Amino acid sequence: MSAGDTAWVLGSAGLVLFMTPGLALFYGGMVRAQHVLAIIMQCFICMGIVSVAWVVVGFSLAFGHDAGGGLIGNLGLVGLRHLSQGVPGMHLDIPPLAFVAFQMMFAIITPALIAGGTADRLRFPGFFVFIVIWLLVVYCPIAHWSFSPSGWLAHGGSLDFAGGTVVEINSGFSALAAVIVVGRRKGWPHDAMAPHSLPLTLLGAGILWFGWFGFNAGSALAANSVAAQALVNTQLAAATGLLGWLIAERLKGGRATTLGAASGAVAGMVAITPAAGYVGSMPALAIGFAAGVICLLAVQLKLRLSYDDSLDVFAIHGMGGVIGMLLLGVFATRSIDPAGANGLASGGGWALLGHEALSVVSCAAYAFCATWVVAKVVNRLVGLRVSDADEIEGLDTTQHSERAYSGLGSAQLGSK
Amino acid sequence: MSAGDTAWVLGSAGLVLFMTPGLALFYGGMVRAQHVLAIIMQCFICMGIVSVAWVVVGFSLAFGHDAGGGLIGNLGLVGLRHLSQGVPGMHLDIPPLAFVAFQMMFAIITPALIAGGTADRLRFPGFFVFIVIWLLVVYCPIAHWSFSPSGWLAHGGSLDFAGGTVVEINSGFSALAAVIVVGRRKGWPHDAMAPHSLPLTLLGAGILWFGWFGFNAGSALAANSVAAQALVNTQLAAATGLLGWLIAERLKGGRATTLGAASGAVAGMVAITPAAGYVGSMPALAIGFAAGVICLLAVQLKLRLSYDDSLDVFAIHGMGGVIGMLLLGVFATRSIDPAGANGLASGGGWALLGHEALSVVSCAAYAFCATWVVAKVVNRLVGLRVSDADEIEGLDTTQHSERAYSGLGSAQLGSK
Amino acid sequence: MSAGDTAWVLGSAGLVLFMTPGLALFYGGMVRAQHVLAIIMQCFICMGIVSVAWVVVGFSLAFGHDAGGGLIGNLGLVGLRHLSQGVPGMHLDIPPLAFVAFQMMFAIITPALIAGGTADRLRFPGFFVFIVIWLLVVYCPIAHWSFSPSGWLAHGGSLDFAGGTVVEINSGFSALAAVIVVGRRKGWPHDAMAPHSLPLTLLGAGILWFGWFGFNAGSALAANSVAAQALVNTQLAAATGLLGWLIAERLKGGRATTLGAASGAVAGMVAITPAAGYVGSMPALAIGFAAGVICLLAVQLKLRLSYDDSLDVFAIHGMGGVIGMLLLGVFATRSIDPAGANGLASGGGWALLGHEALSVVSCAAYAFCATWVVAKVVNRLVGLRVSDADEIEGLDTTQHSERAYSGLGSAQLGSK
Amino acid sequence: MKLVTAIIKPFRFDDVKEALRQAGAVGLTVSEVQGFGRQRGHTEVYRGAEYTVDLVPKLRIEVLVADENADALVGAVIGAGHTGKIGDGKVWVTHLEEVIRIRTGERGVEAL
Amino acid sequence: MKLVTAIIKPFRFDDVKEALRQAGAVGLTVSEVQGFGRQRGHTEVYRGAEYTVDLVPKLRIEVLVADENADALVGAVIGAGHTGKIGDGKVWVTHLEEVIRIRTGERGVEAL
Amino acid sequence: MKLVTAIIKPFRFDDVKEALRQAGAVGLTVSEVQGFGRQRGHTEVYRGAEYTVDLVPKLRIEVLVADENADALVGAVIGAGHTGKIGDGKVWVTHLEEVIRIRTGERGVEAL
Ligand SMILES: Nc1ncnc2c1ncn2[C@@H]1O[C@H](COP(=O)(O)OP(=O)(O)O)[C@@H](O)[C@H]1O
Ligand SMILES: Nc1ncnc2c1ncn2[C@@H]1O[C@H](COP(=O)(O)OP(=O)(O)O)[C@@H](O)[C@H]1O
Ligand SMILES: Nc1ncnc2c1ncn2[C@@H]1O[C@H](COP(=O)(O)OP(=O)(O)O)[C@@H](O)[C@H]1O
Repeated sequence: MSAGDTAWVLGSAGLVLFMTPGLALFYGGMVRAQHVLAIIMQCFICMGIVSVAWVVVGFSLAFGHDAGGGLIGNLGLVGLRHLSQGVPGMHLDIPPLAFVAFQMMFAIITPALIAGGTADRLRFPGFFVFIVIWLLVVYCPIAHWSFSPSGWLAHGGSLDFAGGTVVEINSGFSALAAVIVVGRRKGWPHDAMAPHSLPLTLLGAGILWFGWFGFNAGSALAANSVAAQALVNTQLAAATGLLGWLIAERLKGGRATTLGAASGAVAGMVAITPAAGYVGSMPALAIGFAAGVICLLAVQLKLRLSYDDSLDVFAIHGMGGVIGMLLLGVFATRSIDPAGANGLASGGGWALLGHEALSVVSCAAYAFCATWVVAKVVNRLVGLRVSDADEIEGLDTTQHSERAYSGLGSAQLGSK
Repeated sequence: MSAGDTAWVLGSAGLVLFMTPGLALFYGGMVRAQHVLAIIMQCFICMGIVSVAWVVVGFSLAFGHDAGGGLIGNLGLVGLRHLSQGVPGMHLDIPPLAFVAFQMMFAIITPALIAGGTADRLRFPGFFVFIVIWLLVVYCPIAHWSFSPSGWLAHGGSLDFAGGTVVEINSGFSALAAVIVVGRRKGWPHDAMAPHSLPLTLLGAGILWFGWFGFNAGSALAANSVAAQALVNTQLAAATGLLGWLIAERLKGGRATTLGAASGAVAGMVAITPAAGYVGSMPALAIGFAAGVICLLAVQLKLRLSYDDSLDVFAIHGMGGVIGMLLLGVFATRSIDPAGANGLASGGGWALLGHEALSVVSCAAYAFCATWVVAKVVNRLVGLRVSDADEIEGLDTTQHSERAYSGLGSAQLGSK
Repeated sequence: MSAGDTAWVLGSAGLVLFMTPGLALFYGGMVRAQHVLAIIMQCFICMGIVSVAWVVVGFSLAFGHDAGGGLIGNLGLVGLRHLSQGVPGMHLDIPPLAFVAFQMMFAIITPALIAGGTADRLRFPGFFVFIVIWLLVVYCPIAHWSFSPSGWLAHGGSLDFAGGTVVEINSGFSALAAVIVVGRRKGWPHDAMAPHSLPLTLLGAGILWFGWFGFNAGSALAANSVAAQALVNTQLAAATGLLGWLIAERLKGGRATTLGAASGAVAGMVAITPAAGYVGSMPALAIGFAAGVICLLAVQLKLRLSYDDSLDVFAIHGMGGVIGMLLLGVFATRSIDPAGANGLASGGGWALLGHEALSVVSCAAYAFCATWVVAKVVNRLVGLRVSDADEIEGLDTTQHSERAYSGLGSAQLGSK
Repeated sequence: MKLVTAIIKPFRFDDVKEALRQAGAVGLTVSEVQGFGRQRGHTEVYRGAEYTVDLVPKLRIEVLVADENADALVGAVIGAGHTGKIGDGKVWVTHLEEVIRIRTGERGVEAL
Repeated sequence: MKLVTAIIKPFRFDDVKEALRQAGAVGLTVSEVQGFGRQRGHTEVYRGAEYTVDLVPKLRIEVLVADENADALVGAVIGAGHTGKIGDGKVWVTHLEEVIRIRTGERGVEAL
Repeated sequence: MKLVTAIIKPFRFDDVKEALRQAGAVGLTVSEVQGFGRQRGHTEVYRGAEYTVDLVPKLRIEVLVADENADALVGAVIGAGHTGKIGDGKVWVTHLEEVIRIRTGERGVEAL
C-alpha cells in the first residue's frame, strides 16, 4: 500500500465530492431567482441519498463480482462486506475503501447533472424517487460495463479513463429522456429566462474546474506520470474548450460571453474525461477545442427539435462525451499509459475506434431508453411535474418553503 | 518521514483552513443583509489572531509537556522552540510543523463557530478580546485533555478522533454561555429574521463538507486505511444527517428545506467527528442519522428556554458532539483502528462509553462555565454588545464602515 | 519518483489553478455591478489562452535550456517535446509534466492579477491580445531569470521561493505601467465606486488563502519539512498581514474593515511568497505584519500621484513583493532549507540582501518598461480602452452582451 | 396630462407592455414592489421557524399620457393584466399639472 | 378616491401595516427606496477611500382609499410610524381621478 | 403643496441632487426603476439565445415642495439631469392635498 497514492486518491475523492456543490452553483446561477434553491437542493439530495445507496448496494452492483455477461455486479459486496479482500479484478495499492469513496463521488454527481436538464419544473418528491431508482437501474449497470474489469465493454477492449460513458454520455442521454418525459417549461422558448446570477455560475465553473483534476487525474488511482498527464490534459482541454466556444461565438457574429467561457471549459473537460490518461498533451488541445465548438452548435439543436433541455445537459455532457470517446479512439497511445491502447492516429488501426463507438452507442441507447422508462413510471406513480401555478410562483417557495434571497417584501417583512 | 503522509496532512491542513471562510459564508448567508460582513469578519479575525496566538503560546499549552495532572501543557514549546525534537509523546512520521499547522486550523475554526451563536449583536473589539482570552483559557486546556497523549482524558482512555470534544462540544457549550451573557437580539423571537442569501449558505455548506474530509481523515495523520475509513464515514454521516433532518422536517408536517439539508449534513459531520477513524461504515450511517434528527429537535429548545442562539451552534455542534461521543462509546471497534478501543456493541463492555460520557460531561461543563466567566469579564471591561440603534442599523455599517451590497442608495450614490 | 511528492505537487497545481477563479471573485466583488463579469472574464480568459501558450512555447522560453546570458530559454521544449528527459538543470523526483502543470498555474494567475489594475475600462479584444504578448515578452523572461537554474538572477544567487519577483513584483509593476497607458476611469477619483458585493470578495480571499498553500508550499516540489515550513509561514504571514492592516486602519482613526482584512491577508501572503521556504516562523510573522501595514499606506499613493490603479495591484502585489524580497535578504537561514542562504540576521552578511535588491530592481524595471511598450503597441493596434458611453453603461453588456444579475428590468422582462 | 399607475402581476408584464404600446403609449417606467391584499402569500420555514409572508411580488407601472388617451391605456392594462385570479392588481389615474422632457425642455403632450 | 403615500423607517413596517389594517385598509403596495433629508447617513471606507452616504433606506407605502377614510389612514401611519427621532418620514395625500380593480373592472370604492 | 417626480439617468444623480439642494429642496426620496421609451436598450445572449432588453435602468426621484418652489425644482432637475442624449427622462408635477411629517405631525410647508 502506497501512502502517496492513497493521499492522492483520498484527496481526489474530496475534489470530486466538491464538484457537486460546485455544480449546484453552476446550475443555480443559470436559473431564475425563484427556482435557484430547488436546483441546488436536487444536487445536495444526491450527496445524501446516493452516498447511502452506494455503500448499501450500488457499489456491489457496479464493482462486485460479475453476475453474468459483464452486465452487472452481484450482491457479494452489499453493505461493503468482504471489502478487505479487495475490489474484484483490480490490483490497487490503496485501501479498497479509498476506491469506494472515490467512485461514490462519481455516482453522486452523475444524477445531479441530469437535474440541469429538467430544471425549474420538477416536484421534489418525484425527483427523489427518480434518482434512487435511476442510480440502481441505469448508473450501476453502465458503471459495471465500463469501469469494472469484468464489464462487457471494459473487458471487450473499450477504454474510458474517467467516465466519458458512465458520467457524461450517461447523464446527457438520461437528461434528454427525462426532459422529453416531463415536457417543456411554461413559456419556453418564448419567454426570456436569463440567468439570475452569472457570478454564481462562474464560481461554480471554477469549482468544477478545480474538482475535475481529482475526477480525471485521480482516476489514475496513483500519483504517477499518468496522473500528471491526465491533469495536464484536463487543464488543456478546458482551456481550448473555453477558447473554442468563444471563437465560435465571435464567428457567429456575437460577443465572447462569460457563460460561454464557463460552458466551453466544461465541454472541454467533459470531452477529455474518457481520454485524460490515454492521450498526449497536443491531442488534448484538439479534443477540448472540438468539444467547445461542437457543443456550442449542439445547444441550438433544442430549438430545432423543440425539447427543453433547460441547462443543456444533453448538448454539453451528452455530445461532449461522444466527442471525447470517439477522439480517444483516434488519439490514444500506449506511450502515455501502457495499459491503454493505440488509436487510429497512433498506428493502432480502427479497432479501438470501433470499441469506442460501440461503447457510445450502447451506453447512449441504454441510458436514454432505461431513463425514459424510469421517468415514465415515476411520473405515473409519484408525479414529476409541478402545477402551472407552482411553476409560475417558483419552486423555492412551493417545493421547499424557502426563498433564496430576502430583501424587501421578504420574510423580513413577514411576521412569524 | 513519509512524503505520502506529509502530503496528506499538509493538504488536510489546507482543507481545514478553508473551512473557516466556508463557515463565514455558511453563517453569512443565514443572517440579515445588514449584518453579514460582521459575521464574516468574526470568522476572518480568527484566522488572523488565533494563528499568531497558536504559534506563540497556544500550541505549547495544548501539546507541550504536561504541566501537571494532564490539565495543560507547559511553556516549553512557546514560539515553537524545540519543535525539532518532535511533539511530546507523539510518534509522527510527518514534520512536526505539519502537525502544528494542522492543529492550528482546528484552533481557528472553533472560536469562529461560537460567533454563530452571538451573531448580529456583538461589538467587534469585544469579540476580538474575547477570542484571544477564550483560546488560551478554554480551548488550549480542552485540547490538551483530549488530544495530547498526556491529557487526562486521552490518557485515561477517552477517545476523540478529530475533535468531538475539543471542537464541537466545546464550541457548542461555549456559544450557549456566550449567548446567555450577551442576551437576545432585539425583536427575537417575534420579528422575522430570514436568511438573506441561502445560496451563500449552501456554498458554505459545500465548502465545509469538502473541508471536513481534511478535518476527519487528516486526523489519522497518515494516508492509510484509517484515513480512508474516516473519509468514508464523514461522507456517510453527512449524507444520513442530511436525510435525517429532511425526513424529520417531513414528519413534522413541513417540506424538505435546503437550509435543513445543509444543517443536517453539518450535524452529521459534527457527530461523526469524534468517531470517524474508530467505527465502521454502517455505524457511521446510524450516527449521522441520529444527529440529523436529534439536532433538528434540539433547535426548538431555544424557543422553550428562551435563549437566542442565533445560528443554533448549541443545537448542532453542542448536541451533535454529545451524540457522536456517546455513540462512539457504543460503536467503536479495534478492527478499524487497532489503536482505538471496542465499544458496547463490539464487545468492549461499558468501559469506553463511561470514558466518553466523562469526556462529554467534563468538557461541556468546563467550556460552559469558563466561557461564561470570560464573557462576563470581557463584557464588563471592553463591552460585548452593540447599542440598540447600531443593532437596528446593522453591524456592517456601524462596526466596520462597510456595506455588503451596493446597489441603489449605495455608496454608488454617495459622494466622496 | 516519489508518489508522495507527486501527489503533493499535483494537488498544489490544482490549488494554484483554483486561485484564479478565486481572484476573479475577489476582484469581481470589488467592482461595480455593471462591470463584474468583465473582470471575471479577464481572469477566465487567462485560464484559457495562457494554458495553451504555455505548453506550446511559454514553458520552453521559461524553463528550456538557456538561450544565452541567462536571459531566456531556447525553443528546445516547444510543444513539450523532449520533456521525458526532464526539466533542464532541475533534479525532480516528480514527473516533469507535474512541474509543467504547477508552473502553468503561476503563468495563468500573473496576467490575471494585472487585470485588477485596469479594471472597468478595458476592451475585451485588446486585453486578450495584450495578455498573449505580455506572457511571452514579459512573463517568460522574468520566470527564466528567477526560477530557471540557468536564469541570471537564480544563478547569480538571488532567492525567490515561490514567485516574489515572477508573480508579485512582475504583476504589480506591470499593472502600474498598464494603468498609466490606459488612463483613469471616468469619474475617478471623484465618484464613489464602492464594491458591489463584499461577500464575493471575502469568498475570493478565502479561496486565495487556501490556494496559496499550494502556491508556496507546493514550490518545495516535495512533501517534506520545507513544504511544511512554507505552509506554516504562509498562514502566519497571512494572519499578521491581516492584523497589520486592521491595526493600521484603527491607528488612522477608522474602523477595522472586512475589505481591509482580506487585503491585509493577501498582502501578507504576497510578501511571504519569495521567502516561504527560506525563513522561520517568527520572521514570517514579521514579514506579514510589515506588508499589512506598508501596503495599506501604499494604497494611498495613487491619490497623491493620480494614477488609477483600480484594485491596488501595485500597492499590494508590487510593494508586497518588494517587501518580501528585501526581508528575505534579512531573515533567510540555511537552517530551514540548506539549499537556501543566510541573510543579514542569520549571519550571512549583506550578500543575499544585495542579490535580492538586484532582483527587485531588475524585475521591477523590466516589468514596468516592457509592459509599458506592450500596452502602448496593443493600444495603438487593437485598442485597449472602451468608449465613454460603454464605460458608463458598463462593460458587461457592452463587451459581453450579458448582465451579471437579472432582477427587475432584467432580461426576464426583455423579450426574445 | 395624466399619469396612469398600475400594479400588476410580474408575469403579465410583457403582455401589458405590448398592449400599452398598441394603445399609443410611447414609454413607461416600471419598478419592483410588493403587494398586500386579498391574495394569499406563502409560508417560509427556516430551521423550524415559520414565517407567514403576506407580501406578494408585483410590478408597478407608470405611464404619462395625454388626457384623452388615459382611458385607452387603462383599458389596455385591464385587458392584458387580467387573469381573473385574485391578485391581478389595480390601476389608477392621477391628474398632472405639468410634464417636461428633460432632454429638450418640451412640455405637455410634446414631452411624451 | 385618494392615494395615501408614506415614507417610513423600514423597521416600523410591521406596525404600520397593522395600524393601516385596523384603520380599514384592505391592501397596500410597498417598495424599497432611499431617502435624503435631515437624518444623517453614515460613512463607508474602502481601502482608505471614504464615502459619505447620505441616503438612508426607507420604505414607500401606497394605499388607495375612499375619500372619507384618508384621514384615518394618515393618522394610522403617523401613530405607528412615529419614533420621535429624526428620519421618521413623510406621509402625503393625492386626489385620484379613477381607481379600477384589474381582475373585475370594478371602479372607485368597489375596486379596493 | 406639490410633488415633483423625475425619471433620470442614474449617473446624473449626484448632480441632480446637488442642484435640487441649491434650489431649496431639503429632502428627497429616490428609487431604482426601469424605463422604456425612445432610448434603445441592449441585447443579451446566453448560450446563443438572444434577448432584446428594451428596459433601461433609471432613477425615480420624488421631492415634496411648496407650491411656489415647484418651478425652481423642475428647472434644477432639467439643468442637472440634461445630457442632450435620448433617454434623459421626464419630470412632472402633481398637486398634493396634504403633506405631514411623521415625527412631529407638522403639516404643509412645515412638514418639509
Ligand atoms: N388599497 C390598496 N392600496 C394600494 N395597493 C393595493 C390596495 N389593494 C390592493 N393593492 C395592490 O393590488 C394588489 C392586488 O390586490 P389583491 O387584493 O390581492 O387582489 P385583487 O386586486 O385581485 O382583488 C396587491 O398585491 C397590492 O399590491
Ligand atoms: N422634500 C422631500 N421630498 C421627498 N421626500 C422627502 C423630503 N424630505 C424628506 N423626505 C423623505 O423623508 C425621509 C425623512 O426625512 P428627514 O428629513 O430625514 O426626517 P424627518 O422627516 O423626521 O424630519 C427622508 O429620508 C426622505 O425619504
Ligand atoms: N410615457 C411615459 N410614461 C412614463 N415614463 C416614460 C414615458 N416616456 C418615457 N418615460 C421614461 O423616461 C425615460 C426616457 O425616455 P426616452 O423616451 O427614452 O427618452 P427622452 O425622454 O429623452 O425622449 C424612459 O426610460 C422612461 O423611464
